[in-house]
Amino acid sequence: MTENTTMKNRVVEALKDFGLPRLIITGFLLLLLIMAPIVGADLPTQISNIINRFSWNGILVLAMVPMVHSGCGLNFGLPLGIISGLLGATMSIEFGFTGAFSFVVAALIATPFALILGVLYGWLLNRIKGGEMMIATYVGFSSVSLMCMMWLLLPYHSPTMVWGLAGKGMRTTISLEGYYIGALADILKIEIGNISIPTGSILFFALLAFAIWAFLHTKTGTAMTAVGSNPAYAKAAGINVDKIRMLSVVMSTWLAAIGILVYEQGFGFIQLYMAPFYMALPAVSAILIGGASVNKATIMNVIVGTILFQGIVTMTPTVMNNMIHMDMSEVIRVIASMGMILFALTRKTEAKR
Amino acid sequence: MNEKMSNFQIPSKGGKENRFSLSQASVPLMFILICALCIPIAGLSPSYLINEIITRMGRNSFLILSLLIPIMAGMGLNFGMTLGAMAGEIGLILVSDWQIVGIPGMILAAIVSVPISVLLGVFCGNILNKAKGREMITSYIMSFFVNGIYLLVVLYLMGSVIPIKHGSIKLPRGYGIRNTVSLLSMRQKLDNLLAINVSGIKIPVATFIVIALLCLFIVWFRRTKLGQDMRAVGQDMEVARDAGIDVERTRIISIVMSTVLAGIGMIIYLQNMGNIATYSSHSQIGMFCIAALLVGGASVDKASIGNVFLGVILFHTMFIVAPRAGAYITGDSMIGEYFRVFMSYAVITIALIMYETKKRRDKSQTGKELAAAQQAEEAEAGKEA
Amino acid sequence: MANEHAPLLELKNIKKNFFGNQVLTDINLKLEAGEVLGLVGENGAGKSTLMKILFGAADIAATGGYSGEILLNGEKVSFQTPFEAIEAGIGMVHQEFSLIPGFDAAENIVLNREPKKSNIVAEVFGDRLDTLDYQQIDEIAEKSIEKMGVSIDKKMLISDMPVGHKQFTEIARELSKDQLRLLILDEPTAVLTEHEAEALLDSIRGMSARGIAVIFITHRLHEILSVCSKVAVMRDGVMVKDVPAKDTNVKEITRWMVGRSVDEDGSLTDVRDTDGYRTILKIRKLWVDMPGETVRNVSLDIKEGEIFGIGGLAGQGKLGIPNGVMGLYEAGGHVEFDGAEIPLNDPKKCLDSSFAFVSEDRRGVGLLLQESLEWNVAFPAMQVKNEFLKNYLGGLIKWRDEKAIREVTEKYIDELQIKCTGSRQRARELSGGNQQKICLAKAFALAPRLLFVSEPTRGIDVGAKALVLEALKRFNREKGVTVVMISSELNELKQICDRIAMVSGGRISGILPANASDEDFGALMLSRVI
Amino acid sequence: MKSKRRLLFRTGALLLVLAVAAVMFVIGRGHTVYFDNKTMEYNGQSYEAFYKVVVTVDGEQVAKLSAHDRGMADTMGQNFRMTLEITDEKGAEPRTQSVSMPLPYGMDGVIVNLPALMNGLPGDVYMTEFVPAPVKEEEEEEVPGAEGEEFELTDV
Repeated sequence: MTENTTMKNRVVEALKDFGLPRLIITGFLLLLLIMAPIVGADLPTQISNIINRFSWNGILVLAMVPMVHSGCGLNFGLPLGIISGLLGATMSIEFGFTGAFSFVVAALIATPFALILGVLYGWLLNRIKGGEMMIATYVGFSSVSLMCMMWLLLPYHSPTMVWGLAGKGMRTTISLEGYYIGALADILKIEIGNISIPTGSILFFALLAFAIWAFLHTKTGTAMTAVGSNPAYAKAAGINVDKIRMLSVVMSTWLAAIGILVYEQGFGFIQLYMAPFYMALPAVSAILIGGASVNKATIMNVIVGTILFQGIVTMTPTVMNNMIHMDMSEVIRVIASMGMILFALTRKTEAKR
Repeated sequence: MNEKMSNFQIPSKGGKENRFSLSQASVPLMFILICALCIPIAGLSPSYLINEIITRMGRNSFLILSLLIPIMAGMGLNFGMTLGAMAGEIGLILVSDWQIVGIPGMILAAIVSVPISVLLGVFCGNILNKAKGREMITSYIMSFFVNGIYLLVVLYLMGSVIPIKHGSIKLPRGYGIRNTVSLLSMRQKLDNLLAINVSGIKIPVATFIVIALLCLFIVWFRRTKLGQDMRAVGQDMEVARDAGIDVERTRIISIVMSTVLAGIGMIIYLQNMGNIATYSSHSQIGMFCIAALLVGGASVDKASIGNVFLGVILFHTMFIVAPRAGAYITGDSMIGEYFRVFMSYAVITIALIMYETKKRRDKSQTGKELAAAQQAEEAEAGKEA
Repeated sequence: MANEHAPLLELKNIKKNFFGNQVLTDINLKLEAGEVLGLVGENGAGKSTLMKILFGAADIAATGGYSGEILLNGEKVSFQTPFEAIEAGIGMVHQEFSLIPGFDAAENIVLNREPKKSNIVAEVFGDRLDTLDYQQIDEIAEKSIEKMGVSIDKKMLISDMPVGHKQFTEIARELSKDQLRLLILDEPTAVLTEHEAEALLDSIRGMSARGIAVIFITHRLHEILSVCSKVAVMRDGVMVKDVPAKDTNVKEITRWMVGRSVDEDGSLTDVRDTDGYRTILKIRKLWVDMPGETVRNVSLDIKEGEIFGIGGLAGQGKLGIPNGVMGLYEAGGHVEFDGAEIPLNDPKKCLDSSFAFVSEDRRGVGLLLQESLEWNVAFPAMQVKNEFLKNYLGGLIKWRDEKAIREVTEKYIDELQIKCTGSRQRARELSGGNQQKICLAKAFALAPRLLFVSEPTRGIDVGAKALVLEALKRFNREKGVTVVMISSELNELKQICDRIAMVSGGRISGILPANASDEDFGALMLSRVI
Repeated sequence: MKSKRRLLFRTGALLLVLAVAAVMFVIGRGHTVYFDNKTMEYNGQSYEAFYKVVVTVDGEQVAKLSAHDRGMADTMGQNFRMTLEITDEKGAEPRTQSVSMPLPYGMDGVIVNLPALMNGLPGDVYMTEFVPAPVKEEEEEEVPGAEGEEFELTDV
């Protein structure tokens, strides 16, 4: 076969891989961008919204990558990592750290939790190869609901966090005013008119993204990709499959922990109790929208996906409202993201089970 | 294919048998323990407790029974039963707008819900056929996806496209349904029908009769050709296909049946509740039903009518006493609330883990037996040499 | 029933080719009612393909059908699906069972042919809601079991059955079909105990007495001679012999099976006498638990620098040996390489002591189908030998050296003449032959001292075959690498090996120099077949 | 043949279901009946409110109305039957009388003017539709997220 024919095949295949839902979603966002000025929504604000939300959520989406690479599938167990992040955040405040520094401490405290939980979680997933995703989901759920009790029972005392009257039991949302609100975002923040760019957060994301990208180019990273692509091959090449999978799970969990901290410093609040419950789903659909599949994902998928997803989340309400005076954003978001996940799940994936 | 067989193997050897059945019984035992601990602490009057349990049995059994058929067809726990629940709700909303009340209202609602359920069921079934081996996570995501569509219909189309007359149901903005729709006109109409009162304990006879009928149907259904085919498909798709059974169709039918039953179940559930929480009634129902079924000792690939009733009793006893007990111990009623939610999720998690590990154990088991045989063989071969 | 005088089954010069290479040429065969035909031949001789054609297997139609005629009672037939064949009264019992584990024997016997009672619900929702008639099910099972003449418990669950009874359940299922006129048994005795096998032979006799014709495929020649009225021998897709059983014997049949047709002769080249060489690999009392390829108590000495062949029929355990040594399947015993003990069940250790293995399961184990050729070739070397890596921070960071990887890949691409669009192409886009070459390249890149090659020519076209074998030979001669090649095709073993061991019943039945006669090899091959 | 028979059964079943649905529509229709014990003017003639009326609907007393009162009852079905125990003047002997009337399908709420009814005026006179006064409510009910972001601990 000659070059150009294969090129054509490539293009065709690429389009097939891209998939209809993804096309629709991308098209939809473009439509929104075009409509925005027409219906009189202020485009710059929109764009700066997207950028900001990207800086909040980017790392949570990035947390999907390692586990997808090692063939553990989409990490529906994200809440587990988020919880370790929350523990770090709350403890750092409890121990009386303030300002941007409390962010560093939070990250430091969160890390050991993330590692321990990650190891347990990885050990579990290694015992149930093939059924990862469903069990991951429910591990996440049970851990969240367990923590709900913990938030009431753990001996926290910092008046900013516990209920005023009872003097014990955490509040559902805790303001980060005076703590690490904007800890990253305000670094080198750029303000032009009504566009504000949280340079710090974006740089931080870039840093971690680069770290992952680099890791995947090392010997171990290569092994991880191979394990995800074909465990039998990896085993025959002398790789300890379980160890690699474990590593990937730990990485994902830690990224989730850091991710939630970054989310909070942008959002300005810590949300406890049931808040982490469904946080996995937007992250999952985001990376899928970005072009990932159940066992393949790149940094590019993360960036594109997060932008597209957050774009839809932020644009639909305003644009829709201005167009037809109906706020259908909720519905559209759910249908789009869930549809995307469904599509990914129904794709044939080689070298599974 | 051998591997596939071993997945579904019903263990033959005595030892294995025991371990197997023990792991099956472990969850119910755990719950019996929890209940035994909590009941005295909660300090509820027995009559109140029994009353509650009876009510909840009437309320939930039908829904939970709807889960049995997909398990029979080897499609695991049907998290997509939520689809049926939504269909049921739509039926009820329309009927209460038409001002059809009482039991006729329920029947009409059921009739309305069935075509919707069938439609959703067929859709869901087809998707699941594309995601073989991932049925559960897919049906779980499916429930969210369809929930989105449900929102679209109930929140935007109802009142604007689908005529809704009454302001008591419609949102003030002129379209969309209110957060709660009152079902006062059919509240507990079924439960009160020929209800009898045994020393302060109300027994909703009519409801139980309906549930009994469904049980009979399921027993009968197992003995039909379709039932047989489903069991075959559930245990080994390839073999079933070789034998000429239309695997895909059979699987779809099982999901459709489950969805329809779930729809009717939801109507029974809501008539007891007396109002519809339009946007949340269904969101948790699937999870709670599945948890209850598993508490009854069912597993992902094996469930019986017995499991359903044992499950309802144990799970809901826990559900009733947990908050009181929690409040008593910690002085904070929320603890118990969270505790029971945690238990529901934990149970499902444990059941899923046990199912997956069992698969793998059966495999390694066969491996070990072979190895042992060879060792002996090798030993005696050694003697020969 | 077109006419009474026509034979029950008649095959007229059946031809079949898979993607250009002829697997069946001019097969002719007659079979009268009640006749028992013993069909023998090496693996890949075309037995199963012929049976597939007869039984209307889907993949035949999918690969362009066949040419020639099949006559059933004088009527020309051509089955598109097995169901049509069954309709016409042909039954087949495959090697792997197709039974529902949770059903009892009776339920399996009537699977999807259950007798039913209609009811009102069925009138509305269709036949599938008819209730089953369990009494009749039992009767049918009862009948077919006694028809078979071997008693099995019709109420026992398949999952609780010994493997032999599963086999009988399948046979009973075929017998329960009233229209059955011709029964094909594909190596039915392989899983049976001595005494079960006897029972089966009796029931075959019973069937033929009842006028059912039987085609009996097996490697146990004495069984054939004891039960068959007629023996047909296939080799390389040709029906080489078709004689009455009474005027032949085991030795003769063996010769017909393995004896190579003239044109392939002369392929025998420089066979070296390796007795002088020093032993580099000692295998002692090796057992391997590889499903379908169990190895029992094997001891071998491999000499340094030789090409050692391991042959034998499928399922006899030859594949188990390399897989066991390389630690891909659970194994026990002792392996000693160059004086050092090699721990079993640990692939890493084997690779570290510079073994390499080209698996028979190319797509499953051999390749990363979604990855580039570069990855496929370089990955093991990278992981095992730390090659193609750039070290930073004093080896703290081992960075993938894309350039080196590309170079080595391209080197092998032209060395092995791999047809591809470039080193970046995905492995799954290559043809079987070229994929096999990639597997070799992967192994070569490890620069091993001992190379296991398992079924290197399975499912690849003739041209590629020659190239692969040539490459192996060159690798051995130039680099002095010891090669252990496992193959079910005696011919190709003889083409490049110095010594060849025959595996039979999971054991080494004997080792001969490659230039020994086919009869001797054949004898060893079949000596202790299970 | 068989398929024809099958078709027959199916259509039969379908019709049956539809029939049931239709019946439900009729017998299940719910109304709220309001009875006014108020003086009514009808072409020049005025019908005085009774001193006291006790309304009983299937066995249970639903309202006790003195003059100018209004009572209500929920009913199911197309026909409404009630028993009235009317006292014309203070101290007079109450007379019991049971009346039944067909309710118009279209109306959800029906006002029955008892004096008019008792004096045998035509249906469209004593029966008028009850139109609930449109209540002004400002608060726009906010609608929860589909993924149940705020997860409330539902009871089951």
